[in-house]
Amino acid sequence: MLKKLLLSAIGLGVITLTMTEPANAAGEDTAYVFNTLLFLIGGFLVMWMAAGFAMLEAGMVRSKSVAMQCTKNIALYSIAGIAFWVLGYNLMYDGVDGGFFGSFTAFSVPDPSVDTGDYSAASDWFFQMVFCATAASIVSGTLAERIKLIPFLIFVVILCGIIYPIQGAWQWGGGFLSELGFSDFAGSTIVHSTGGWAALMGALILGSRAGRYNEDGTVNPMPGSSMPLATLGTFILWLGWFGFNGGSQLALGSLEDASSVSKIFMNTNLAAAGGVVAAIILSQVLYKKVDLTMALNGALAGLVSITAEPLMPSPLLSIIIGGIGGIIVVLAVPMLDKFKIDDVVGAIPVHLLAGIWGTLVVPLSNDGTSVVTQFIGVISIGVFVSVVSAIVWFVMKSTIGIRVSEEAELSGVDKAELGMEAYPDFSKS
Amino acid sequence: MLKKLLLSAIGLGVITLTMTEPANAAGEDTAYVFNTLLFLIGGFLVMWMAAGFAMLEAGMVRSKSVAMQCTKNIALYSIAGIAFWVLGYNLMYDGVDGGFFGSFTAFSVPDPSVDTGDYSAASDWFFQMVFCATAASIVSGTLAERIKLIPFLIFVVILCGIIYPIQGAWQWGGGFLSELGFSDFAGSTIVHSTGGWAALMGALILGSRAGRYNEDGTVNPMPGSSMPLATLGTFILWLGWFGFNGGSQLALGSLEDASSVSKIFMNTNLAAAGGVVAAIILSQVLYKKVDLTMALNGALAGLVSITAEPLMPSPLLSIIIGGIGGIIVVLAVPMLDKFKIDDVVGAIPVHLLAGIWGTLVVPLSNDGTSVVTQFIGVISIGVFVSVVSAIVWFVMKSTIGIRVSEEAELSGVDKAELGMEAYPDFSKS
Amino acid sequence: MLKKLLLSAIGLGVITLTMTEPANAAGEDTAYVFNTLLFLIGGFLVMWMAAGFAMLEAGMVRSKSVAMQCTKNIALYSIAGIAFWVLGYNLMYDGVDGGFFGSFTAFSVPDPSVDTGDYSAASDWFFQMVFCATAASIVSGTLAERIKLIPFLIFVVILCGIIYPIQGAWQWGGGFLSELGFSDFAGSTIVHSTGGWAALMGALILGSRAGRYNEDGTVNPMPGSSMPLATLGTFILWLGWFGFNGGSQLALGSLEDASSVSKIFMNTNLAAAGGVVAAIILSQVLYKKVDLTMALNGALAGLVSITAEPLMPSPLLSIIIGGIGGIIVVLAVPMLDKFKIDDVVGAIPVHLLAGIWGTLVVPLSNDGTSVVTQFIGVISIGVFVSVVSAIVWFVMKSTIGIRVSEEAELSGVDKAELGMEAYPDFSKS
Amino acid sequence: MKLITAIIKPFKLDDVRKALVDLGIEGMTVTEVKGFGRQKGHTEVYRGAEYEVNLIPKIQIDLVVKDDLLDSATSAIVEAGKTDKVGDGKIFVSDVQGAIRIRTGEKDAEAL
Amino acid sequence: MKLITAIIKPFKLDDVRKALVDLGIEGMTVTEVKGFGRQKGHTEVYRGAEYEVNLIPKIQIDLVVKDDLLDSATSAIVEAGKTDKVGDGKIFVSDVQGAIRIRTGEKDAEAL
Amino acid sequence: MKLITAIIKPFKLDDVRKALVDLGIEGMTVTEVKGFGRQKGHTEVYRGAEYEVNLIPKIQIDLVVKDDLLDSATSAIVEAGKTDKVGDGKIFVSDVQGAIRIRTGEKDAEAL
Ligand SMILES: Nc1ncnc2c1ncn2[C@@H]1O[C@H](COP(=O)(O)OP(=O)(O)O)[C@@H](O)[C@H]1O
Ligand SMILES: Nc1ncnc2c1ncn2[C@@H]1O[C@H](COP(=O)(O)OP(=O)(O)O)[C@@H](O)[C@H]1O
Ligand SMILES: Nc1ncnc2c1ncn2[C@@H]1O[C@H](COP(=O)(O)OP(=O)(O)O)[C@@H](O)[C@H]1O
Repeated sequence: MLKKLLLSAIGLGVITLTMTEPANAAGEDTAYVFNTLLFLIGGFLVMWMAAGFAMLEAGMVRSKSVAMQCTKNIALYSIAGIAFWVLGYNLMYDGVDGGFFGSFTAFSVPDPSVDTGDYSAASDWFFQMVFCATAASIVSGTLAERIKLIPFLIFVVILCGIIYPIQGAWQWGGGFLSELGFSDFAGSTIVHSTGGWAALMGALILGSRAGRYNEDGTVNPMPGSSMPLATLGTFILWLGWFGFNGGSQLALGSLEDASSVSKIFMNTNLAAAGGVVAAIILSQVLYKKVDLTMALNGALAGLVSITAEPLMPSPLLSIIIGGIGGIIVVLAVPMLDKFKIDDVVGAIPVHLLAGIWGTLVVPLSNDGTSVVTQFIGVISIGVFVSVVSAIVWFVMKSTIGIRVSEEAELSGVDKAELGMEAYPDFSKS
Repeated sequence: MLKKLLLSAIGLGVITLTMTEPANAAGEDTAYVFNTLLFLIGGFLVMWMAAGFAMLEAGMVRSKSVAMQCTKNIALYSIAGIAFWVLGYNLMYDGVDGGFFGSFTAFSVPDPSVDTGDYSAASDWFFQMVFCATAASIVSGTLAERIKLIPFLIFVVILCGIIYPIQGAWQWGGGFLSELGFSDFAGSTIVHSTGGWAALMGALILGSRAGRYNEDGTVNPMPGSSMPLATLGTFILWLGWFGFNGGSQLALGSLEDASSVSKIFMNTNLAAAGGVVAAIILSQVLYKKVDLTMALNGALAGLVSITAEPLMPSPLLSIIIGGIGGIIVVLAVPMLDKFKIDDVVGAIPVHLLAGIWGTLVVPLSNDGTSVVTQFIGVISIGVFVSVVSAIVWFVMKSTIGIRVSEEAELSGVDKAELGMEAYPDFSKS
Repeated sequence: MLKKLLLSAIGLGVITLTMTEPANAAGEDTAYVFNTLLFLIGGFLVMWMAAGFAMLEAGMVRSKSVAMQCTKNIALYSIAGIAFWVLGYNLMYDGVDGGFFGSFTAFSVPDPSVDTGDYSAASDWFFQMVFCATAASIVSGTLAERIKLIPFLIFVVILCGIIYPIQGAWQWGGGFLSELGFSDFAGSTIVHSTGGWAALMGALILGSRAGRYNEDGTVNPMPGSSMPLATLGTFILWLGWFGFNGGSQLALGSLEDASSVSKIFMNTNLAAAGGVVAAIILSQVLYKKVDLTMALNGALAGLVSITAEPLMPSPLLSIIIGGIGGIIVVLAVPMLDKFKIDDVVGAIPVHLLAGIWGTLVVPLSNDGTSVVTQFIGVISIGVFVSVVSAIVWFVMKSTIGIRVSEEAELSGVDKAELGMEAYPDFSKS
Repeated sequence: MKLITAIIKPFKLDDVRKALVDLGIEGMTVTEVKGFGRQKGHTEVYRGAEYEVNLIPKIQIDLVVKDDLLDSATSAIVEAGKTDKVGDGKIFVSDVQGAIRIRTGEKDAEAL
Repeated sequence: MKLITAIIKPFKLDDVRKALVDLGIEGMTVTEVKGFGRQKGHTEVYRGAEYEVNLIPKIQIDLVVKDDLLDSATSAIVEAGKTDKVGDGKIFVSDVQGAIRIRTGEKDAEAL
Repeated sequence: MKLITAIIKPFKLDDVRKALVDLGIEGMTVTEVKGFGRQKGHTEVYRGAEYEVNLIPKIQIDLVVKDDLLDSATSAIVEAGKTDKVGDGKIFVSDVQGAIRIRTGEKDAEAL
């Protein structure tokens, strides 16, 4: 079975050569345990990102939509797990062979008694599954406060069962992109941009929140209900990202792998820090005020930017890559508003734009890659995800409908769709 | 010393046979470090569940009881640690020998210099202690908003120092239940039902919150103060459960153990996902609305359900076991209200009922067990914990009193008992 | 390169002797991976403490200052990472040789391809960096609600780039204190007191919040805005502390090291529990009420107290050391108010006073140390940090100013400095 | 028309509301307020510092009624809101000159 | 001088405020309230238990105006606040005897 | 009896309350409100979008007093509530026809 290891093999050249030997040195079983442990630790850290998205989104929507946002996040993480097991995993990894998708065999993961590879199959499944869930989380933030619950969840099923695994197969499943030499270490494009494209299509087809844009082109800010929850969510995501990027080394059982994971931790942290600092400085310069939500988005943009290649850059380059991610966010957030694209939490700048940036900048530090190939990867995945997502959104829009009524939206989706309030004890509109 | 390993030995048959050899293969010291590391990682994840309970309960009580709920949770986790060290650990594990309890020697944990077993004694203590604390956390949610602080903390001392360790000795200490062939991998019965029985007895003896039930049998909902905190708490618990179930493999230092832990992660996640999805669908069907609190309870019920046997079921069976857990919750929550049992956070459906369900369903995937034995385990522990808990609650009720005055309850236990407010800046009743 | 290992070597005597052999036993590469993994796990747990401080502080300030507190915390963690990389790490560890500071070479961390030590250089950098960030977090809480953002961030740059590394070099870098035989296992003095001294100087020079103290010497309590966030923050810190203290063993790859890390986990937990229980009992005795914020501070004081020596004490001694930490907090919080030192979150009692206590009590369990040497360490670091901090605060006060206008303070720093509200949907002053 | 403003203990809201509904009153407006009165706040301790709690959470009910309902409405509030403990609150009555129902433009008595 | 008290739907606040500003009104005070009225609450289910939601979030606007602005102000509120659905709210008018601007001590008409 | 309604800056609440207590006033009711007035909101930027903040947090104090206390009470409020900056707020005075103490049923002057 080809896994993400294949990608590493292509991407990392020299280091790969020594990859199996140290495993021997440390003992094959020991390496197996270490590798498995890396997947498990990385996996639970990325799982924890689901809580991060939930808190970030709960903090960034108005209080009348908070319970819905919580509902969506716990539901989407659950659905992602089931959909990726029913269909996604095999579609992504089973017999892709340089092609466009794997097998449509339902019910993934081979019998665990055949665990004879470099790590436990179940640990790999767990690790890959949480990545898939991450892509779905991205969509939920952008479309908050106006989308109906059921159509959103249907989209999650399709995204996690079909869209994500197919494009993932192209690269991490050993499909045509990986054969072309595309490189996306931990998924700037495969996870983050994918979520971002799906969100963008949703935002375009769903439309903006009622009252969000005035006829004169000005914007009515709709401040998030809880800055501490948004901050908590960002810190959770930051923490989870050590698993996201570090775990994507896919091996821990040798001196080289352990060192690589360590460097990834360091670069990941510095890129996020660069994103925060850049966003703070730029928002101070542009608006004469530091904007906390921009700093939070900046951290995430820094993280997304370094995700395509967290290992090879020097620390300084990591700070710069992340810092530019932070700048992208500060500039792109009001830009989207210009186009009346209503992205409630800033997921499109953070995940889509910084994801593209991170993918294109890989060749700066990774000799085995080229801007052209990176571009091909970005475009092919972008087109595929956008087109399929748009079709799914359109079909649902013209059948079951994807948007709550204006009255429901004004009184809040929490009351209208869930019949509850997130903070029932506090008087508020 | 007999530990939980004994249980595994009985429960897991084939796999156990190979358990020591791989340890040799990987080097004995290496296996020792791996096993210890599993306890430490599992332990800190389960410790983190204390925060999960705190947030879940803070979110599910009305704002006038939030500070008290936080106080109880930090206090109970602290007391659990001390009580389990003073008395609990030795009572549970030291010289049970097929009997009913261990030694009453105070001050647990042998001299660490004699760490010659398969793992560090202190790491095992830490891991077992956080399980004990979990049982105590369960009680605090059910009895919220009306119980006095001090009697509650006294109950925690007795639960963690005596009740929990004694019944735990029956199985995990190598007592009579383990000799009978009872199987409870990570504690559906031993941890969750135990907490649930103690909570149920408390709820019966303490009575419902003032104004909770009308004379005509209808219920006055008392919505939780913060849905995002309840959601956060649930995600924390979900994350912690990987340590709860995964760590209960009790060994990591071999290929087989690492694979088993991985399968446990996968099954645990799928069961929780099944619980969420089932609860969402059923609440949509029954009430025409998705109820977020039911989805959250559903996740936990799924987790409790798979806890008795997270290793052997196939992924599909895990989803089903967890899903039925979710269904149990949605049906049992209003049922308890019928009986005027006021369980503020739904701990009885989640921990007691789903715990029983999970224990009884073990034989479906684990050949070495039988429904009869499982039933004996459920009943014997249930009777013991219920009777002793009821006595403790009764004695306290008729001496120091366990319930705040009605006036105190109406103005809120935060103000009445702690003299503070959880959210002093927000105007509210 | 001398690292914290040197300190352990001095401090731990016997155990050190066996330190390299087990590594051989388990295989050198294996030990390398284990040690690196300890740094990574410990590192991400300590990184998570940044979120803990953010939540604790967000919960302990009034709602009109919450967004600012979040901003400061995400910014300071980012800046700490960059400053420690630009300057701090080499200043602390590179060529200290028994002296007073390392090299002023910018841009730390050697080429990772030379990872030939006992662990990956990058993992060590990551682990040391998060300690440095912790010291900065401590300052932010004390000075909340009145300090200007930019001067605070400038102080963080200096603290993390210069002050912290220099005093750290004296001990952990192998400088004069380590040669004297000073012992501070995980940083009661080096991290916590350092942060505490810097905070104390800031508090003295900045002055108290407007309206905090009346002319008759009485205090106007300014209750924290969210008890559940403060509780969450405390639980996060408690969790992170397992990484803080456990990781400071600096090695995991042998039976002895794994056992030591386990004992550290156990002692750390018991000390925190002791702090909570002592604070609860004492606040009940003194005020006839349990004070949740004191219980939370008590947990942290217990943790700080055991940080100087979490390995050698018996469990009972750990409980006592932590418990006295809890008592110190309950007594010191009103004491500081007597002196009109306005410490918003109690960071000075928790980190400075309990840090001193923890450092001085080391000789009780660690034979290789003496009270005199411990005292020298406490004093020399205290004087250095205080003097340099005071100078920095003074210079900023008399140039750019460090305090917001009274009007800004009254309407809240969130509105005045950030132009936003933390909870815009809730009506409040 | 009269405006009745009642300040009551928060947990009495539901009882008072029901008593008014039983009288046939079809509308009222409720506000969360804090009250200062004879029910002197008590002394609390927070982080070791004593302080007086002066403002106590109360609920204010405003209802505009036709003159003939005034007495029965105030009696109903007194009846339902009473706990016989200090701090039960006050009722104030004042004149209202006009009322309009926004939806229909109906005026005065019709608007209630 | 008259006190106009308008109880409106929360999402209409901005429209009503703008309509009043267009009239030249320079001050008003806004309170978050909950309303009970003909717009009967609906039945909700929470954790399997049905219950009536009686109190619905509303916004109360208080503004004191000179007598000559009374009619235009109430009309403006009716105009801007109307959705033609039940629950649009009420306007109450009552007499105010005096006003003072705290900053300057100006009285009555000057104070507005 | 008169109803004095004062709208003040939030941080002045304690000073105003103390000033009134010094006068011998034994009761008042406090509400958190938002005010629109001459103190024009300022422009803020949130996520790159400029907007006007129109509604500014204020505190409303309602107190019913016997007629003879009216002047001293309003003076006390002006005195204690003044910062001389725009937005200090307003005092409105109106007639109250009756008062009842819920606990005892006492009426009018006795009820205060
Ligand atoms: N003169 C007053 N004007 C306005 N509100 C008042 C006045 N006196 C009392 N109140 C309100 O009534 C509440 C109850 O009054 P209090 O004097 O405490 O008790 P009681 O009504 O039982 O004598 C107060 O908390 C306050 O909100
Ligand atoms: N008699 C009344 N006194 C005070 N407030 C009232 C009264 N009647 C209605 N209200 C307020 O007006 C709001 C709208 O009234 P309602 O009867 O629901 O609808 P409508 O005004 O469309 O007839 C209510 O929610 C309540 O806040
Ligand atoms: N006509 C009015 N009716 C009701 N409230 C008013 C009126 N004018 C002002 N207010 C209240 O008084 C507050 C202060 O008024 P403003 O005009 O800003 O300042 P100043 O009172 O210093 O002139 C406003 O925020 C508003 O709450």
